[in-house]
Amino acid sequence: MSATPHASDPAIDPALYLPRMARILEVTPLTAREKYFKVELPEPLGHRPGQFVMLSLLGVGEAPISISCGPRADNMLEMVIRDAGSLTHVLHGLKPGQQVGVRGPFGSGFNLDDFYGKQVLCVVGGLGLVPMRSLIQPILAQLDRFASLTIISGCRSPAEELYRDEVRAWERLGQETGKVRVIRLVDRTQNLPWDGQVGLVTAPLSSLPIDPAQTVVALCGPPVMYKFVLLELTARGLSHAQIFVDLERRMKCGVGKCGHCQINHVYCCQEGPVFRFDQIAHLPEALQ
Amino acid sequence: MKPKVAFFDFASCEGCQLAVLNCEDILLDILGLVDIVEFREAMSETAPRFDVAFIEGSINREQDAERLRDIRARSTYLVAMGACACIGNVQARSNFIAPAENFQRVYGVEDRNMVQTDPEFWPLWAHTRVRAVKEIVPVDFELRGCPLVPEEFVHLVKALVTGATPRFSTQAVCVECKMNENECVYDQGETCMGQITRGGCKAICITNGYRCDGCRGILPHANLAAHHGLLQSKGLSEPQITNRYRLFCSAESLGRVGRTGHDK
Amino acid sequence: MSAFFVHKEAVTQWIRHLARSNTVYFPQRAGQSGFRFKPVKETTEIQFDRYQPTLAPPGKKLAPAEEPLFRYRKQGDAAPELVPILDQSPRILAGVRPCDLKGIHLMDRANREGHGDPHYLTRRTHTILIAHDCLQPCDDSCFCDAVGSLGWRDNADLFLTSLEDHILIEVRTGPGETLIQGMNFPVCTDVAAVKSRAEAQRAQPFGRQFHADLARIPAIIASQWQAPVWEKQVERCFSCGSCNLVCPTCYCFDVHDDFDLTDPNAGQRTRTWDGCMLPQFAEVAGGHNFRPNPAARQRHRVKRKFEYLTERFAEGSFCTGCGRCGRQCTTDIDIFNIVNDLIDHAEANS
Amino acid sequence: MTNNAKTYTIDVHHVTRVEGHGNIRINTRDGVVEDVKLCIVEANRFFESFTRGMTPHEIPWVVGRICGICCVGHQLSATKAVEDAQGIAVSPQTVLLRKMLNESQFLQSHVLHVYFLAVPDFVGAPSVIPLIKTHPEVVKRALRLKKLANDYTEVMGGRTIHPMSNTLKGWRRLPDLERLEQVRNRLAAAVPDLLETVGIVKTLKIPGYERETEFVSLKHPDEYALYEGDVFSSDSKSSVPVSAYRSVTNEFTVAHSTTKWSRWHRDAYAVGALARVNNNFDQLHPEAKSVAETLGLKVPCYNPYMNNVAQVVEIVHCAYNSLAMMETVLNGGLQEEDIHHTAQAGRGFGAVEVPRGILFHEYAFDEAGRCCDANAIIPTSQNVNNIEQDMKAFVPLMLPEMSQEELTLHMEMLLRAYDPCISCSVHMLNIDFVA
Ligand SMILES: Cc1cc2nc3c(=O)[nH]c(=O)nc-3n(C[C@H](O)[C@H](O)[C@H](O)COP(=O)(O)OP(=O)(O)OC[C@H]3O[C@@H](n4cnc5c(N)ncnc54)[C@H](O)[C@@H]3O)c2cc1C
Ligand code: SF4
Ligand code: SF4
Ligand code: SF4
Repeated sequence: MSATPHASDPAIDPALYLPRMARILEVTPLTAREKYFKVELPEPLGHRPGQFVMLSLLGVGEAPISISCGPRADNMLEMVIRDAGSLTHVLHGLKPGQQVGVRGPFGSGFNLDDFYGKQVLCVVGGLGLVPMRSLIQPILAQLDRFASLTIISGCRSPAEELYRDEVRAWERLGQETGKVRVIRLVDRTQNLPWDGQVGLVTAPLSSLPIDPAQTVVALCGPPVMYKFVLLELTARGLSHAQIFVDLERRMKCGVGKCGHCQINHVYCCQEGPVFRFDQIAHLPEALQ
Repeated sequence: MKPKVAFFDFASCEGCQLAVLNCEDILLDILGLVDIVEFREAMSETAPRFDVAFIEGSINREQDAERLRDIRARSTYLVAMGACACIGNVQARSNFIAPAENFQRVYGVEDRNMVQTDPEFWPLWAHTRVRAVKEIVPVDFELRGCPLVPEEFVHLVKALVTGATPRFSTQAVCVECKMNENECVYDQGETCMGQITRGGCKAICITNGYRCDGCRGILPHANLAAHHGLLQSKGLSEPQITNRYRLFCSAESLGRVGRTGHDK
Repeated sequence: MSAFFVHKEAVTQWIRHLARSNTVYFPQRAGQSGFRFKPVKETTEIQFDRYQPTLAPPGKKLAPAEEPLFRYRKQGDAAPELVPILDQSPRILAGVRPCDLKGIHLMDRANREGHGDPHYLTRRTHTILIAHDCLQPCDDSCFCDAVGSLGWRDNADLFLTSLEDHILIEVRTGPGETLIQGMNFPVCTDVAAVKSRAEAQRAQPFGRQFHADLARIPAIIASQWQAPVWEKQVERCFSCGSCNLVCPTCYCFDVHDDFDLTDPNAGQRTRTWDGCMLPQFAEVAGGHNFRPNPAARQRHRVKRKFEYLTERFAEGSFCTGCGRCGRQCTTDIDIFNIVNDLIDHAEANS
Repeated sequence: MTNNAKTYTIDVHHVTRVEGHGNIRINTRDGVVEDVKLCIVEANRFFESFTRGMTPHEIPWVVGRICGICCVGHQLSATKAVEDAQGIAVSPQTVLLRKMLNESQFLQSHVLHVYFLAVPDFVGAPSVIPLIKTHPEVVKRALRLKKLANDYTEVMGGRTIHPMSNTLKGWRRLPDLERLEQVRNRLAAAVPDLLETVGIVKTLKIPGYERETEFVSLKHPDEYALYEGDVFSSDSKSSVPVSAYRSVTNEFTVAHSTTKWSRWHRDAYAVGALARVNNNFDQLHPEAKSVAETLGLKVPCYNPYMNNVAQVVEIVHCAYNSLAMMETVLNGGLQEEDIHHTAQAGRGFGAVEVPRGILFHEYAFDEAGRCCDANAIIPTSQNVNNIEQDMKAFVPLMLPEMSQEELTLHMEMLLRAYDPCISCSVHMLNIDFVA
């Protein structure tokens, strides 16, 4: 006789790994290596700041990409993609009208409740500005609900600056409202014209006019940056519970199955990529 | 535009070109993706420039190195195809033997004396040293193995067509052995190069009852000290171990394992 | 549920009988020393006594080395056609030992957590498990008793215990029940008595034992982040990943796309086994590797089995003590020894 | 303009659609052939030198790398030589499996050569690729046949190029009978394709030049010799054992030589399909004989261009013979054999027929069981002398009738007809005399 199967499992979602199709509306080069993409989904993404999607091209592959825009009611999704490998290279060759696959949104993200009424400090390095923009946009949209917003954004050289005009617009908004401060830095000017400061993102921290007790920090950048920024912040008297970090790990599925993104016992794609630092500070692999 | 593809062979058994011709069931589909403009083993045409040059064979003489440089200058991508082109293959064992000795062993004392006294012959044997393609010109991609793995060839062609980066295994042969559920060669009382050898071949030799001899070359992260110790602990003598390391991956193992210099 | 006490010969006949209308996997000799779970054919030898853990655990039949996730076909401007590939073919895994039975239980947990994995779970619902108890350790590599796998039977559909020339068949689920319908097996009237006779035959102690109680091990290992044990234990490691790939509770994977040569608009996305001992496992674009050396990777593997997943799922241990990783490691790195070394090191330094 | 006034320098660099690199150089002055040379420009690989130190088991596996096209033949010839040196006798089962493995490569190689390398010449195409458009059915049929032959090799040997299943004493992993049965069924069904092949070859216009020569091949009392036998000469009508192969090849160097030459009873001899068909015609499968008749191949045949026809005859022979061998295996099953062997000292000889002719291997091992001497003589190196003699004989005949282009093509065709395998040129001095 043939075996009868077990009862169907309610946990089965046949579409878990199937991307939804989105149409590219806009592709704009931001730097030599990064391009801005605006795509339109069949329905609103419904994401929180700091979440990511799994972006794919059928026949090429799939990769985790941060959502770069704040939560929005329309079907738009904005991303910035660095030509770093197989999929991202092919993506760079795409034009408006072509299709990409999207799964998600995935991950924890930032919770605006943690930031309301606070002096918000965003420290970003390089590509870190891309996900951070998804937090900065909603803050700017309702500035009166926050005490202030300080953005320290660093990159290696003026040629690598992302969202150049938009960041300057935030700066102007700061001059108008007095509530926003933007500090732009480069490691080196490389003889290019530069209207900001020169140095690492840690430099302005020690003299920043903030009230440690009233401050919440969001941090995103390359792996080397975290350790030094955290040291500075601790020196300023901030506790780990006031700091949110956005981490990167290798990810192949986005849904806590492929095992690549594990930081000690934590799954970066599930519990992260945004963590309140006190919850992972004890993990030896968190800031490696 | 279909990429223009050309094949060139140097010192080799030409088995890799044959492995390409052996993809009978998909050969016509591949020809739908690329234009083959030069393939001496199979056709008479030649071409001045190409998008992709596939190089088979090791480079043993200066005249070959010259020809290779010329090919490099005429191609956008250059692919080293097979163990000879990637790592020198078995013939690189002769690098460990004095050139005159090599010559004498193959052609006899008389011929050796003849070529040694006639300057016209000198460049032909005195400088013979087996080199991998990357020792002479930059290589964009490598199709490793003796012979190459047809699936990898197809993968590379597809990647070249889509613009994606082709991905080749940088893991040990053990990985594919486990995927095939093979019994470990060591459990059969034999020794194996699989742990330090680049995978991608689907562990085909072990799957068919043999051991891995390392034809795909040594992994960048290979723990050679541990492997050497393991072979010792299995009773292999130092000459036996040297012989094993130099069976296929001689050029790549130069200076990395065993002794260097000329053996007697 | 019901229980039967059946002559071994009849059980053998029954398994062959099942194999006529089902795919039945049973451990069969492979090569000189190993066993594999292979489909039963008319000529297959069915025997329960001489057993060595199979090269790959039976649970891997639910998560094969390479499996398609979906097929696609692009259709110009319209949305592409996407078809998930879910394997609904029924299968019976027979002769599954307690360690592997627990391995499947742990895989079930990991695959059901959060977003359930549709591919694993679909196969799982179409799989029936016929397990078989161990009264003697299979060899000197296993340590199932030390990690609490030995008595495991929770997820078996049928649980078999051999006693001399008879086998006790305990039916545990509905799908298990259907497999013995119509067999007219002699009902076992006193299950407890048969079991206690079997229990009396069980080896004592059963296989290797840790130097500390299982309950204390996660905390001990957690305290040993910097222990010299890690470096010492992996000096010989090849980073070959064999230990991951043969483990009944390793489930990590990599994903890649491939299009069809015959129609470049169609193709599939496929996943393949991956393992945290492999060097590139934690490498991200740009080349940064979060676990660049073998010691860090080994530590991650051991902690996954004895600390991380154990805590995450509140299971005693994510290692089932099957001993495969130590058996398959060509350089004799054995997770059992690592754990014992850590315990010893912790004791010596406390 | 009289034909006699022709002054040519024909200089074909790296002849295409052959295995390995060879140049043809022909000088004529005022209609007189001054010089004909076949130059082998393949780089040395020194197999006979670097095999020293290797174990008996490693030798056949590694020397298969002499040539990817004849890898099975090199492996089998070397296996036999090493077994001879090691005092190993093999079972009838192993002999049968090796014959199958060998014939699978005959099928593959002959199909490749006839369709992909030779046919384009006859229809005036530079390669097989244009034929995909003009003769799609021919190309597809050829691919189908080649695939079948390759699958046959893979089932027998583990993979098509450098197979690993065969070793000293027997098979590491016996062929899977289910897969063999599938190949058997496909081969049986391919007979119509084969006969189509014959039809196509019949339409080809084969140049009618002849030169009497000595044909050398293996000869066996009971069968068409491909795997075993003694070395037979059509001149002496007698055989010598394989161990006396040096008295057959008599390798020598000539002053202007581009390669080591061979000669036996006269100034040159030929090996290969035509030599075998000439020497062993009676032992061909009846179907193969009738195909020979259809295609006008009558023995003795001294037209080297007819080698392509002889290859077709052998395709048919191997197909039928393989079907019979498969039947034997499928009916009788296969037994696992003990293949353990401890290396010892000794010297041994081996020879098999490979598609291009007779292939000799010789090895010696020292007390530690490590290889200390090696020699391999490949068919093409035996043929080179004969090819040059053919060229010298034919060029004066062709010169009055042909343009330089035609002459060049005919010389290339002649070279290709021998199906030369220059990659294997273990014994060829790599000297390019072209200034
Ligand atoms: C949460 C998160 C958010 C991210 N957000 C962004 C973003 O907004 N913008 C952006 O540009 N990038 C972002 N990234 C990084 C991005 O995911 C990688 O650049 C991307 O995966 C590269 O994919 P690829 O196919 O182009 O490169 P790949 O071809 O996959 O290779 C890039 C590198 O990845 C490694 N690698 C990946 N897979 C393998 C493999 N199978 N074997 C060996 N090595 C491998 C290698 O180091 C390789 O050099 C984010 C990553 C994470 C985790
Ligand atoms: S198993 Fe080893 S020797 Fe065989 S093909 Fe793979 S890398 Fe080469
Ligand atoms: S860690 Fe080792 S002993 Fe434990 S379950 Fe995995 S393979 Fe078995
Ligand atoms: S522990 Fe052993 S099996 Fe695991 S990766 Fe290291 S060498 Fe390989």
